[in-house]
Amino acid sequence: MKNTDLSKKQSNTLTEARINEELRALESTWSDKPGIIGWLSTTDHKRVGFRMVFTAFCFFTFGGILAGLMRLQLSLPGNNFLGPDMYNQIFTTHGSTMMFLFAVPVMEGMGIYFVPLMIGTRTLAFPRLNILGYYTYLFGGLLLFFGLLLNIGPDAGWFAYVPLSGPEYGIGKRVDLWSQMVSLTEISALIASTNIIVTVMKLRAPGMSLNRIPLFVWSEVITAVMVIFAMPAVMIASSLLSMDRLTNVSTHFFNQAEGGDPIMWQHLFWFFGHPEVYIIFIPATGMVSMIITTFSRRKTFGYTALVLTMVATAFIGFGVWVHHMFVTPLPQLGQSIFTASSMLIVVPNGVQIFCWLATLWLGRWNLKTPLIFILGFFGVFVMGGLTGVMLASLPLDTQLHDTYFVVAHFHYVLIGGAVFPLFGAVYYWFPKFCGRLLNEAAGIAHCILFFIGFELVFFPMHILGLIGMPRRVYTYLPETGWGDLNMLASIGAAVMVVATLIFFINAVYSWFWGKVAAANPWGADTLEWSLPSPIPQYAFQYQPVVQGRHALWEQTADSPVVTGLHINNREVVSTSIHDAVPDHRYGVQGPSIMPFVVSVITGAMFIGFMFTPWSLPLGMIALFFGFLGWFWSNSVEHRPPYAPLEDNPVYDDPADYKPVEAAV
Amino acid sequence: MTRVSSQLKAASLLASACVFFFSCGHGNQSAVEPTGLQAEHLSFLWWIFLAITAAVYVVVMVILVAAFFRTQRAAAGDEADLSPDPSREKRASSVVKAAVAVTVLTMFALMLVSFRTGRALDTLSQAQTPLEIKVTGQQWWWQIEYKDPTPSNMVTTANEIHIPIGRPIKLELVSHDVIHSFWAPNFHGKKDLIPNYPTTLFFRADEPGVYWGQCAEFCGFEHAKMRFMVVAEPQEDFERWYAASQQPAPEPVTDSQKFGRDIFLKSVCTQCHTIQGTPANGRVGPNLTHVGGKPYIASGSLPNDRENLAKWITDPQAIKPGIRMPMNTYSPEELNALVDYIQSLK
Amino acid sequence: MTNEDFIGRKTLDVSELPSTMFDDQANLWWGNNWGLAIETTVFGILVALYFSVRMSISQWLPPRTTPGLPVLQNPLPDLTFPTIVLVIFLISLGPAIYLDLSARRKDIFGIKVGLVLTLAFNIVLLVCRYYEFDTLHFKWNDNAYGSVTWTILGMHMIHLFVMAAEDFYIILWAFIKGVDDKHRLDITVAAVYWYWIVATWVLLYLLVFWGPKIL
Amino acid sequence: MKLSVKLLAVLAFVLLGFVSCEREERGFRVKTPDANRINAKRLTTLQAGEVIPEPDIKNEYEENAFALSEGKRLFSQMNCVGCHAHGGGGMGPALMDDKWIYGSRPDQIFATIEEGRPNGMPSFNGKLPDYQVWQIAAYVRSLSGLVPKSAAPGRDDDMQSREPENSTEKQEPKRVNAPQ
Repeated sequence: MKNTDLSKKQSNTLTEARINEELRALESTWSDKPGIIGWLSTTDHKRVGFRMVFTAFCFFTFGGILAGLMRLQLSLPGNNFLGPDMYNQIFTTHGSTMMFLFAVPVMEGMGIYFVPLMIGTRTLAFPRLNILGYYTYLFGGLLLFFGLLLNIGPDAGWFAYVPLSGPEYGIGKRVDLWSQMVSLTEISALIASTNIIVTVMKLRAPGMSLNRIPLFVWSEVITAVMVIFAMPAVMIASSLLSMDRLTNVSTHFFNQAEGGDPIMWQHLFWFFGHPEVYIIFIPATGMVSMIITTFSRRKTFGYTALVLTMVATAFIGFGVWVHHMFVTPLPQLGQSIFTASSMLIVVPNGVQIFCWLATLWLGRWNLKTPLIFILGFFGVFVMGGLTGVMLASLPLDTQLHDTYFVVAHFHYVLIGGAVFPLFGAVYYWFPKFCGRLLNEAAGIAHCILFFIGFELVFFPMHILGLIGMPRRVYTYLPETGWGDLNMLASIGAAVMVVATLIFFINAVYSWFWGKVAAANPWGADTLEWSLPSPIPQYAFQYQPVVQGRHALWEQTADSPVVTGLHINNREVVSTSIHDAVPDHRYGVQGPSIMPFVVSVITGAMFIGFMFTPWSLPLGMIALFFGFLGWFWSNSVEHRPPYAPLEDNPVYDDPADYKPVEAAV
Repeated sequence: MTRVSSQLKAASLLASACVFFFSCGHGNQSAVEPTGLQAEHLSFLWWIFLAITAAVYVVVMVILVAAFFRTQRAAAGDEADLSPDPSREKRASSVVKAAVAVTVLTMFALMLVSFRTGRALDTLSQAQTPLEIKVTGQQWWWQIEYKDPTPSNMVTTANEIHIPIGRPIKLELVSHDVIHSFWAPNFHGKKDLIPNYPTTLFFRADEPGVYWGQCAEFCGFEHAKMRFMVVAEPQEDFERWYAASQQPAPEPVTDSQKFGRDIFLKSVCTQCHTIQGTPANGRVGPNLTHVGGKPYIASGSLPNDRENLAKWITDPQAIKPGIRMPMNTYSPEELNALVDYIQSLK
Repeated sequence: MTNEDFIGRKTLDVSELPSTMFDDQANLWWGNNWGLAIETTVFGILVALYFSVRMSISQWLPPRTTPGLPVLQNPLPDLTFPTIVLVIFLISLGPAIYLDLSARRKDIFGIKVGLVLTLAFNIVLLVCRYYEFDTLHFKWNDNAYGSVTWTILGMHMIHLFVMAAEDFYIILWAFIKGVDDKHRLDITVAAVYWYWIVATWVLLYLLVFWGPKIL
Repeated sequence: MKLSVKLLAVLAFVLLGFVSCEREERGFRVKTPDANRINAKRLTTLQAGEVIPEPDIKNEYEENAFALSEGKRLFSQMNCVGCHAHGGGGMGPALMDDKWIYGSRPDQIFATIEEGRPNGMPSFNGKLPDYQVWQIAAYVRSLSGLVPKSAAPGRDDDMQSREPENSTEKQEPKRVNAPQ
């Protein structure tokens, strides 16, 4: 059977009886255990992904409240509302929350939820690891927040520069809370990334060759690769910091007098810290691409260019970190190289913007809330990108560095570049979460108010920075003349709060009483929209065979589906990396409580490491038994092939199968 | 909807621009109102960057708004366009390519301007006979030491730098605790003071005046109130000030001042502060030899008058919570005398 | 889509495909390798840290002047014992490769022998590692050089522990429940992990034990 | 269900917190514990009349990380290191061993600093506010491991001359006589 194409493998064997029988089996095979154990042990990527997004939005709210408190404090010169101690804890927790507990996890959560659906499969490659990652993230986040609530929040800034965060000046356990939070959330990010990469490499539906992968999936994969090379730096840095501080350990990594180096901390942190921005931004660009394609009703302009620019951004993103250190006493030549690379990164971002503009220019707009948020994204993000060009210039940065100009810049980039697309994505995908649409009018009000509030808060900050206001000051003197602009910013913060409240009310209302959505209310092109809303736990009744880049737009009524998977085991089809030719049936483990147990041990080990080094060996012993239980409960021993029905042509040799030529 | 949002955008830009002009009155701590050679280079660079990036922003927004008005509207049910008109696609593709080329060229131009400015900034460090000042960042104040070949001629003060105009200044920046950053925006960009990484900063003041600067790297509780004053004055004024600063503290004259000195010397003050010409020689806090003549106390956060001095001495923690100066209890007469004495230290 | 949409659909039947594949066709293999990519990055950063320490210390190797201990003027690490350990590491590749091949051949006896042998080597190496710390002549809190070398050795030791645990689990399964296809895949993946442990150690050994001499 | 899990987590953390938050308080506007001061100034238990029981004074600063670090800063800035080095002793006796000439109780250390001792220990009476003396007293006890390790200061960013305070093993105090 050489050189046969798809049509030779297809036969009309699906009868109603068989479909019904298989559906019943699928429902019970893929369902969770009942009760609280079931809730703790679920391996359903949709539940875990949603939980992650939900938790991240909770942290977003907390972080936002903290931002509001800071704006209250800064609204008047010489204000006494928060003292320096509280203010320092609050801005540190705000920054750490938004970066570690909101922005990265929410993007991972969206990836965990939608990547398997978009590539037409039923699960992530390692579903049990997935839930483990969620719990470690949750424990890390709770650790930070209970620290703040108990007035022991970290107070050395979200990048915790030594020596201020070191053993001599970072008094007490506050910075330890921060460093253990970082370790826990980064474990979670690394787990999610490995999972997403392998899933996309090996579990794509047949026919989804590399050049047909939806852009959001590409963005998640590229982000995941970045996470794998960026996050270890901060994990090591935070572990070394906690070792420097720890009782009976007291290492000297950042102690210059004993051969350490405080600037090394900055290198390690920013080697993670700058890619981190792209780790947040690249998934958002995936969302922008999805929304623009769907709502301009045409194929994406420059698909290949968009993928390549994401890859380029990821690469260059690792070579620009020193622009955060332009005012440190480092050799100038090296710094100039980083000016060049920091400016270079504008080029791929520019290409992205131009491709999106071209798609919009050439398409017909279906002007709904998600698209309106994307317009807001353009208005805000482009300005943030351009102020980024200013910060890339070494001489100019010496004036702008560590001022409110920088605060303005990174909020334009992060809120503009990530939160606007994210809100758009929530409006876009909300029907998939619960089967109902968010209210359009409230959505438009949310977008406009959020935009106005945002500009009021952050535009004046550019000017504040130029007229001398450094960041991280808990107050300022009346004679500095910064009062009016700060008051304006604080008023803007109130507008943003109102806008966000509209969103939350809208979300809660629509979740229960919103307009019921059809499976594909926007006429979108990716596979998740072929599923009923809300999505059943087994997701695809039959995994699809993909026939084009815009899967739903290019499929026909008789596009083939995958059969022959074992319906009593959790099986999906595993395909080859490049062409997505089926190569084996991949069975995954069902739910287990062990990931929860292991994550509790991990959390306890890391929290214990604030107090005693013995938590490491003790924790490892406990983990040994935890993983023993995990390993032992991997109960699927034999998976005999699922008996094919009669008359069904047998699928012989993976090499025989060739996907339909992709339209490039 | 986009129309509304873009109009709002324009309005907010306009409003912000207005605010910008209004706020220009406070130019004594501003990066865009340079009064020194270095800051002028930087300010020039800033306006170039602003002009170019603003132009780019406007172009992108115009394209977006134009797209909003000219594209047709569609509904969700409308068939998606999978095989668009090839000639239009090709035109769009050429435009995109051209835009990318323009982006690359613009970036390159900005990079060149940036490098040139960097080189221009470096020329000052070649200057002969700069005035050398050692600045030590401490939690949360600045120690200023004027270098002199004769140690007894060295002047030590705090939070107030007097400089002659027109002469290059060489700052030696040092920190012994955490990272601080020295920033006087009217003269130059900032430079970090990292423990064990001594560094230098060159600048020149071209116009006389009083300018402010402050710590720009988060350094603990009172980072916000770690300010300093730069007084740029003509050479002769500077010399007069310098000569006066080399003198020991004036002897108290009135009875109250004498009583105040006795209190000062008997109480906790001497553990941390130095007053030259008296036994007080603590090195922990600022040197108070000429504190009476300074316009500000508490690292530039309080005007120097009787009331503030009394407040500062009795309850510094209310003004700068977390600062290392303890609270002190004095009877009203004692406090009065102490303030008299400190004010006499011109 | 509803049930009706599927009636009479063309199908792509995959029932005859195997349920386990090896190497780059296996999900687990990829998961393991990306995990190793993370760990390689970790070691890469630790190596960078070592060089940073080298740059901060002007007199290399610094004398050991720990309060309470005799001063050591030229405290180069011992080379004999760590080199012997390195040789044991290299020898241990033998059983690992044998195990790997047996798993692919479905040679149950070979698998069991290989598993026990690799675990034995692993435990021997763990014990050796314990004594290897002493050959450094510094403690972790003497100076940054001590801190970074101890961390490198310790980090690598954690991998030895993890590998030992993994081996132990598979041995339990193999001797109690027998060897099935899935666990044959697990074994080949564990073998990759062991190759990686040995490979990284060769480089780290050179850095930690020869670095003080030649840097 | 969700709720109960979260509640449990909340509870656990709150419990943890109660143990720790006292240790993290930053007291800026500290009033001197005056009541303690009167007793602390007693130099001997010998007196006429009825025996007053030994005062049992707890120095709250010993469990507070901020106060201990302030004590450490003052220890160095008030030049205690001049004679005692970093606890190892020099001209003055070592502070990191188990030998105490004038007593190891917080009030005794307070009295030593406040009143001075023969053979060179100066009096800091009136030179430091009482609360700072208490902070130094707390720090002095941390030198021989007599305060909780979770509150004691960590290592310095400096050449190491001794074990960091939070890694010092507890030295059970022993009374010794002053060297003649």
